[in-house]
Amino acid sequence: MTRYIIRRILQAIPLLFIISVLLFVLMINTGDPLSTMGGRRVTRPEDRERLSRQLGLDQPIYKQYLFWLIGNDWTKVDLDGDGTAETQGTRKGILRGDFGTSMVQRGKEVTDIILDRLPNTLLLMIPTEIIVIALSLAVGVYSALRQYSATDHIITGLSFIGYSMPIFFIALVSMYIFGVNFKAWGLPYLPTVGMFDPKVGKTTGQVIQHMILPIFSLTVITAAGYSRFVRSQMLEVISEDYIRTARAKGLPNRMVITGHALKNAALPLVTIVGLDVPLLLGGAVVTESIFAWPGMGRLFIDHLSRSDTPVVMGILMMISVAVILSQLITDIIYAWLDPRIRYS
Amino acid sequence: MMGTAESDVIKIQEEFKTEALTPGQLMRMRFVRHKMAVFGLIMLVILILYSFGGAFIFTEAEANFTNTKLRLNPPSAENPFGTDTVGRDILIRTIYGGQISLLIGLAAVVVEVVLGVLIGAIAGYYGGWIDGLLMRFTEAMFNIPQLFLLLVMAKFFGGSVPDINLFGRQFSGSVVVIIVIIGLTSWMYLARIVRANFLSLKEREFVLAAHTTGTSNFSIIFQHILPNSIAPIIVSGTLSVANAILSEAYISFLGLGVKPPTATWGNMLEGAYNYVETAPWLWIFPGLLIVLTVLSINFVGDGLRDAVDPHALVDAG
Amino acid sequence: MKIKLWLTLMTILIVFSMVMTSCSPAATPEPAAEQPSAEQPMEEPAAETPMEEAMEPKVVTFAWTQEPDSLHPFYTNMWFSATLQQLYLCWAWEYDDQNIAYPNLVEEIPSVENGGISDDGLTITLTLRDDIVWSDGTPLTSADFKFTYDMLMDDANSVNSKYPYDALTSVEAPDERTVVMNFPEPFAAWEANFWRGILPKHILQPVYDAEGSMMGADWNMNPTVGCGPYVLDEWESGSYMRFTKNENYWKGIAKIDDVFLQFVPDDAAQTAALLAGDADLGTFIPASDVPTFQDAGLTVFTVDSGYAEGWFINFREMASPAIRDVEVRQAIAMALDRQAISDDLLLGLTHPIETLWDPIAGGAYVSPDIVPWEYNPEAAKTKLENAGYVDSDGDGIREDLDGNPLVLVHGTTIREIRQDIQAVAQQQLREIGIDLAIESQDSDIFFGGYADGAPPAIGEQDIMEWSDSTYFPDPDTDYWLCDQLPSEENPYGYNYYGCDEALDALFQAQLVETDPAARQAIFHEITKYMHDNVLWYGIYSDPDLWVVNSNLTGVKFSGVTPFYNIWEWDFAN
Amino acid sequence: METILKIENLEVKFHTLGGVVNAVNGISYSVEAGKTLGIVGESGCGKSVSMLSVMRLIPNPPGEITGGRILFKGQNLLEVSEEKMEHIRGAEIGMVFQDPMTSLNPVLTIGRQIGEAMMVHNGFSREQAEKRTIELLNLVGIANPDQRIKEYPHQFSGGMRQRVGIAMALACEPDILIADEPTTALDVTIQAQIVELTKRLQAELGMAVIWITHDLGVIADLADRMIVMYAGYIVEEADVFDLYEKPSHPYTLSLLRSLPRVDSSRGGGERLATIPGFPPDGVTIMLGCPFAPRCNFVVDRCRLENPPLIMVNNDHKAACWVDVNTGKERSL
Repeated sequence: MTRYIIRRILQAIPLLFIISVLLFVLMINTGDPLSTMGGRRVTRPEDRERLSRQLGLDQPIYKQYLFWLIGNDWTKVDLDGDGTAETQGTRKGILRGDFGTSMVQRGKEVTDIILDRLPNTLLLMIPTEIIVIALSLAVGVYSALRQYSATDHIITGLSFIGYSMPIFFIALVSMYIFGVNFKAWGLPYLPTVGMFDPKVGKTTGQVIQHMILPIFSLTVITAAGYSRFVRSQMLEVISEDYIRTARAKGLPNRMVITGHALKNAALPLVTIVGLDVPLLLGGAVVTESIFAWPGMGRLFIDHLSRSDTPVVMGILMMISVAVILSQLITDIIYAWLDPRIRYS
Repeated sequence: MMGTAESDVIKIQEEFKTEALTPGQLMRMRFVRHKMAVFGLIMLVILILYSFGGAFIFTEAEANFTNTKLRLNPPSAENPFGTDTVGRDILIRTIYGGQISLLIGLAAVVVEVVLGVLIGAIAGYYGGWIDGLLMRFTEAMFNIPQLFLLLVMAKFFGGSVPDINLFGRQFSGSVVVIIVIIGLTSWMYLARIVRANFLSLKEREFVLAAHTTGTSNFSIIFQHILPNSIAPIIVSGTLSVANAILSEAYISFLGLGVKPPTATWGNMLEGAYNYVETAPWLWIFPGLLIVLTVLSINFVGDGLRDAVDPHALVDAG
Repeated sequence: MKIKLWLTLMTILIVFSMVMTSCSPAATPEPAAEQPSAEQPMEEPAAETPMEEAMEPKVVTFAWTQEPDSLHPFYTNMWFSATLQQLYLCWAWEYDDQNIAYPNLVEEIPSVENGGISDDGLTITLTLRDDIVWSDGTPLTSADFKFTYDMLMDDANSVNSKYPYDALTSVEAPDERTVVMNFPEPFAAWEANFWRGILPKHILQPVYDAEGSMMGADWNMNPTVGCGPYVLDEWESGSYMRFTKNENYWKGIAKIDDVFLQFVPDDAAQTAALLAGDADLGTFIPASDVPTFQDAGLTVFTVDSGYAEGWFINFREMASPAIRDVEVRQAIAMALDRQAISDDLLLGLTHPIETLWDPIAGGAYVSPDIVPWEYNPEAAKTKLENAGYVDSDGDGIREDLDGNPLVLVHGTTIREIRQDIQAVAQQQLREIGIDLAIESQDSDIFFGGYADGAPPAIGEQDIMEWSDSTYFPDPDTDYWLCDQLPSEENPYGYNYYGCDEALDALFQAQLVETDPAARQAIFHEITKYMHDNVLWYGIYSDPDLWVVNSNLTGVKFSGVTPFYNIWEWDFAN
Repeated sequence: METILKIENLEVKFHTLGGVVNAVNGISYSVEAGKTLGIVGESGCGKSVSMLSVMRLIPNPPGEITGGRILFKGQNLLEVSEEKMEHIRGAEIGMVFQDPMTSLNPVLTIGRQIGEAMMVHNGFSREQAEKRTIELLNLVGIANPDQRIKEYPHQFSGGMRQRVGIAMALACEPDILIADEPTTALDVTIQAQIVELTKRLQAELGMAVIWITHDLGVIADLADRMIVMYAGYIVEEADVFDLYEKPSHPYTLSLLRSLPRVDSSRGGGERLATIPGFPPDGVTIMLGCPFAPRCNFVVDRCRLENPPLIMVNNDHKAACWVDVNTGKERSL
């Protein structure tokens, strides 16, 4: 097992290298962080020339990548534009844990910027994932066991609709109903944006209230797909020979389902969840944007719109590492749950 | 006797070979038995009629006709879906927007299928280091969540793209950009399917036979193996159309999608969240059309999958 | 059983993230009720007893649609950040609601009359007040001015802009209260652009000494020492920013205790917050919401901040020959119903303008001889006929003598109002036979450099629209200077429009003209020339819109330093 | 001899896309306590379906028992409650399935899978069940049972798994053991071991065995009585010796001819006989004998009338209009 893990980690290195090159090239060419620097006027030519040089944006792309990767403290850079590089570089590079500093929030460490937002995203995403797993297991199993019943048809239909719906649509609809209309009808209504009401402060009650709509929207979309999956897994499992064997042993139906079918049906869900967890880390960009949740997804959009390469790269690399790690963890958990699988 | 072993059924049904039906007939029968698939197909035809047939009733000039005096009018007899921020009729815009959305869905899948089949076929057929390299690349692409990649790519290609003229109409060049980037970010799954198919098919007798008769690699790939893995490609392609339409909606919603003057269902929603309360008709109609389309395509795709997959024989809702 | 273990792990993670998010010290006391306070915010104070009311801090809440990137005045270009500087920072002189400068840190604004400006215009001397202190009690002296200059000029700091300090030869601080600025040649735009934000030397010098740069200073994001009526108390990324009153403010301690900035994601959220009374102030509101605010009893301020939405005409050689034809430009100027745009799209909150200088100093720099372009499609058509553009193939689009269709490219950034105007313009120009091809890009792409291939820089578009200003409140701009044309050699140049020698000479002349009247005369020439030749075509004046809770008293806004008198604001009982 | 299971006129139908399939068409037979009944037939002849009907494990939909009675110790299994049926399954009738690779749950230990039936039916505690499981594994010839109960099915070979399957079926000492082609998926040598094991266990435990197979070779030295099925009908029923000596239905004859014979006098070059054509699809309504299209002995009557089971000898029944020994049409 240890060897397997080591091998997987070694395999991840070229993978991360390809990803980083790909994304870096894309990012460097996606617009100029110095164009207006978030202001209303175009940056003055003198300033743009100077900042390009000082922030290293005038360097050829391979050099920018190199500096990003291994830093530039082994070489000298030209700050004053006199053509000679005389100042020692200070960047350490991502390989030594230096994600660089933001272009937008000049001088602020990318790691700090991301860590500011990461807990918020986790706060939204972890409960969502738990609710989604519980709900989709319950719904999926229920509807598989009552295949072709009216309930099954309704659940299947609803899950298809949820599965086909762009999240912003369900978000807008839920905001419109539970935020706007409930308020208009004088019913207790839910807050639609932000993480808490600043008038009240960041209390647990406030945060939970503000979590309801985003979690609801995310759950509808995600659970729809998951429950379809669980249902089909369950249908497959209950048609397996070993389920018939269990019935032939005279086990009551409940025991057949919980003791024999459920574990087999739920196992593949581990893989699906493992694939989705990193996505959640990105915080369902759209959801956070709509509900103004101060998480990673919104951070990504905000900084992408200003071509802040270090922050965007930082977020994307973090997610890529998370993807690889969670695949590895998924494999390990799977092997732990399923006796048939052994890695070496 | 609820929920008993279905494999028995399959076994039994396989035992009673129904000679009377050809595989094609069987497939059609399974598809038709899949009520939701039929519903999806009908819905899809209606939506296509709506988008393309509507063009015979209203001209594109009407879709783009602004009247600032009619700004943000709620739905009425005059404008059944209301008007937008510059007084354009939303009904007519959903008609023309639908054409582009559907076009994007289909064209992006063409890009995706071409890329996915090519990469999957080459990797699966040649194997060795080519396979290793291509699959590493596929895996790398897989590891970046699609929406993130889409957004970065949308910005990458977001510079000035000249308008294109097609069928005597002008489209914003960004339509092509969106098609390409959706294709570029979604081929990985298909490539894996095709590769797996090729890996198993290339050892089969008919391929070995083709080898011995000196058939070229090209023709083995495209004339011998590919036709045998067409079913999963079609199913996955169909479902991809739905995903492509959703992707377009997502990036448009975030403001990086198709640029005006070309309307799509997605970019009609851009900025609509500013009108959640004040002008819900701005986002409800295009949003509903997206949901309906994606839903119908998913139904059809599901039906197709069941139809080509004999294990789904009894799963005819 | 194993699932259970997994769930436990998840639970731990949740608790962990809960703790992480809420461990920052609670800003406000625990609420008595868990109901959203939005339900009855206005009644809350009424329900309190007078005793408690005296204890309750006065808080004004701003709904802020964009989160500042930095609070360091030289590391941000964001309007939403710069606007806040009057809260926590101080300028040498600030501007009142008439956009007139008044002394803030200085005894008086330097002039030739009071001896502050040398006769040759090459030396400007500031005399600082003797009572000015930082919020931590440290006196604010000429050393801080000198430090600010030094930091700006030091390349290791990579500040956003060295303008206008790069026009200086040196800054001297002969004594604690005197700052001397030396120029190589007269610089007419000095007043509007110097000393916008002074840096606290005693805070930043140690950082600079230690790190060789002030870029990574904590103060940049967390300026808890300032010289404005408030100081930053807390900034939670993505959520809010709270300023609390500066007990050492020399002009008088602010009446309102806290300024709370709530970051809202979009206009809709801002509108909702304002209408619900959750926020007391908002800005950059969509024009269409203004009537709603007024109906709800909120006060709307319209403040000229020098910005004007207009069409920048590209008359460089790579532009379409048609747009380089003055007759075509004039025809376009008459083809757009700008009044309808102002009235319908902007609900009459603004008005069409003729030049970029209309919103400056009450239009004092605009030539009185200008005759505004009237909406007259028929006259526009005639002009096009005369210029040789006729629709010869009957497709509704005119062709030139060689049969090339009259197609112009119009580009802008992806702001809703601009895309709306594009749609309207496309239709109205089609009516006179011009085919307007419209495109839009993200602003970081649109305003990219020549080397990035950004459409305006490389001259791909014939007409470019956005909102811009001069070096407001100064009328100076270097947009049309010939040496600013972008090229391989000058990739960062931002004259995307063209070089007109006569215009260039006028712009050069005004900047070194020290006599205000003579300078004004030059601008009359510039404006008349640009207007009549349609080198810049105004769409509408783009004032700042502020929506304020009517309970607030003493509220005034400046177009330059919006919150210049915020220390005088208070809540009416 | 006590009749423990009696099936009367059992009819089972399946509703499929191709139409209604008549899987079992009114068959009747009985099983005596402690004896072994062999059921032989091609795939799809209804032999498995009839056994699943006994266990009431026919999936519904699409399967449906449309008629007949299944009398187990005198009570009709088609009428007892589901709870009662649950007890009969496992406790009184045990079943071993064809494919030992798929019929064991891959994620549960062998010990649990064998033991749980005892815990349910006999009220055993976990410890009792484990003790008994070890005994059972010993009984079916698995070495180190106290170790192996902690292992998972994938750690066992095919033959060992089938032994586990048998142990599982015998856990509650049922009166009948139904073995549904238990050796089909196994190697020939393993097949013989399983057959031997079954014989030994039957001798030790005294239960009745119903052994379903398509291979007449396997069953020859196991069964007491034989039933041959074709297209949902019983076409011949006889004692095992009678059947092998004097097969009285053309189909049985063909099956026997298709067996490889070691003692063949015709030498090694002999080609095994195959039966031309396919069995009927079960959907098409056939007027005459379902075997008629493939039969060498066919006469005109065969195409018009389906023959009933006719007593051809002492306790030997066959459903044929023709006496295959003489080739003459029977006069009935």
